[in-house]
Amino acid sequence: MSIPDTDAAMSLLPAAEVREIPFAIVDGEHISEPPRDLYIPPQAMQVFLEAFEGPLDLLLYLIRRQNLDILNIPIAEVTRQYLEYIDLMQDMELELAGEYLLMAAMLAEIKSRMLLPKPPSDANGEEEDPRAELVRRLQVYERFKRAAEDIDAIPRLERDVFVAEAELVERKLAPSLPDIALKEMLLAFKDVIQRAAMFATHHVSRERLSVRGRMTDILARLQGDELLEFATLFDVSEGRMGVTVTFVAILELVREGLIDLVQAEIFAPLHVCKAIPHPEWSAANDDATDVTN
Amino acid sequence: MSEPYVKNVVEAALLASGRPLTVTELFELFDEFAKPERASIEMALTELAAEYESRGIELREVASGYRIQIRDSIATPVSRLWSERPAKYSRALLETLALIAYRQPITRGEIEDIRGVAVNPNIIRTLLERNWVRVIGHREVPGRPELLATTKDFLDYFGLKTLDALPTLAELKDIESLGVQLDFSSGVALPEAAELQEIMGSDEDEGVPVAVSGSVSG
Amino acid sequence: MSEPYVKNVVEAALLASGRPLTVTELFELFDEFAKPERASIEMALTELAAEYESRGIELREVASGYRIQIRDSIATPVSRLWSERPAKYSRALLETLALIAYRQPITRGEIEDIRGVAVNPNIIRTLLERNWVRVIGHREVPGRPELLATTKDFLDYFGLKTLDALPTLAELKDIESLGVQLDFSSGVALPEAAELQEIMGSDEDEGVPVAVSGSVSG
Repeated sequence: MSIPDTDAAMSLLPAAEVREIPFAIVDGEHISEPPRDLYIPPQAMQVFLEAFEGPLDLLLYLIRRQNLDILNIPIAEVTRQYLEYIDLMQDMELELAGEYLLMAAMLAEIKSRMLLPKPPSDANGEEEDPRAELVRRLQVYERFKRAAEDIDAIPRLERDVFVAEAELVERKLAPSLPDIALKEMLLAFKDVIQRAAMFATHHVSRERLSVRGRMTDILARLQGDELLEFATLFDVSEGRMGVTVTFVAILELVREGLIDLVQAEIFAPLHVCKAIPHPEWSAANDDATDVTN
Repeated sequence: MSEPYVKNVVEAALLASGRPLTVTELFELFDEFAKPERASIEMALTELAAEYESRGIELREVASGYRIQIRDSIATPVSRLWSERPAKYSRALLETLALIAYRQPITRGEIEDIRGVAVNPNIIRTLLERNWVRVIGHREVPGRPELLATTKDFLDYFGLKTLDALPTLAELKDIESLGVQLDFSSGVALPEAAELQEIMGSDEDEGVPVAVSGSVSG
Repeated sequence: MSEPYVKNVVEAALLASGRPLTVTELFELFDEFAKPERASIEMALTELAAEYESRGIELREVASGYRIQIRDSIATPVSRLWSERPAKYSRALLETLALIAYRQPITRGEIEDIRGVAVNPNIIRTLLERNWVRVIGHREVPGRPELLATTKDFLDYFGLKTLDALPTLAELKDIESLGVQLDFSSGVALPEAAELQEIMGSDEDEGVPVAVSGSVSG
């Protein structure tokens, strides 16, 4: 809303402060009440009402318009003005939100408390101003009313800020693959090992991952049909531990029948090669192939 | 200097996406086997920001990442591209939004207490539809009212990086400091002390009393 | 050379509009009292096109005017902005991969023996395609089954320096707490000496029953 709108609407009304001055002098008599039949278009009243966001907003307007200190509201005067608007709106038979009437009741209550004799002070000897709650509510409301104006003033998309965009004419198919967290895989392994353990009736051994990795490395080096000299599989720079791991890996490969150790004659250098397919197994394999064909 | 390829992908992605992108999102665009260092993506962003200095566009970091936008100084001619004026938002909507932004999480009832007037359900619906506001839970009181909070989209829309970037709220003056000067012609009347105590003491975090008043809302 | 302001407005307008713009449309954006020559708008377009040569974007003239678009050569990474979040891998795949990692070299039959169910050939194919697993030979038994092992890419993906950086079976018992200590993403490998010491050390400290593939398959 904007204040000029409100002022325009207000100008159609017998504004509150006008009451201080006689409204008119008729036959020498001061008339301070507007004539009851004074015509104000209901639409104008509606506009007036809609210009406010509720009773707190209306009260704030009355206070600010007269440059009153919000901390020291002349409650009697403000209440009188507020009630006048309410009466007027009711006279216009406009549907008035319940909040406006509740505020009227609250103002009347504060006014009456201000007039009552002072009761004894409380334990702290402090006196609470009957207006305190109203003032706090007005302040808090005004605070957020301003915050709303501040937010409205922030440069925002569509109104003030435009995003720079360029056209992607044709989207390329770029399949992205599922991710795995290492932990997921480890949990899966833990499960499968536990499951397998329940059925395990065979010997139990401790797995050495270094040895497993080294087994893979050695097999990878034996991809071709060539013989590798046994000694070349060892990397002395790995130290005693490294050499031992390699040795255990070779033994395990031999045990699993994955590699063969060959020696031309006694004391000749040892060589390592891929295990040679057993003739019978190859035959079996051929048979299997025939069957599937 | 960053690799030209990295900078080109970063710039093209920001321009193609139509929404802000985080460094992580930019990082993930690169092929698994040709991923740059995260640092080189950050470097590319810094370089782009510097290159845009003399241009009509700028790189801006908002809540959900980086975006390239039209520089403010050039927004006027560019805004002539659209003949329609952008939508204005009502005061009621802006006040409701302000309360949600500054007091989140907050229930509709609490908004109504502060504004002193009922909140039109259309306003909350509009805020939810725009994805500026979302329900983040329920207050465990009778009726389990929904707790409303703002979203990253809200911050993005207003070009903010965090909620802290919102304008600061006006100071509240304390009527108590004025108490001494009060001069009541016919003595000071106390409201029911207990009642006020309860009302005023409900919001310690800011020292701002939430105007929750049984007598008003009831 | 065109005025920088004209070029900046032209570029910003093309980037803001979301549709191609003609020279006339660009011309009309300028303030009535500061209209550039039409020629200087055309010059700005030429200059922009040249500037974009080395970038991830390009200026293109299409039927309804000029537009800035993503260069084709960079469209693949940019397209990932819209790629759907990939599905998750199945439990069976994770178990298979884990068995290959811990028991390499291993055949499919051995995996099936340990898992107690048949391995879907698609799982092995996926792992081979992802280049996490490769065939390093054949076991010389009837059927000469392929021996599967993990690759360098596998180690890289999980940020591991060596296979030894995988937790031992004993450590797996406490995997929940392990996750906290080990920074899996950056893949810190255990110090090698300590590792080997442990491997070469006595077996008594660990009594985890483990089904050894060789004997199971036999």
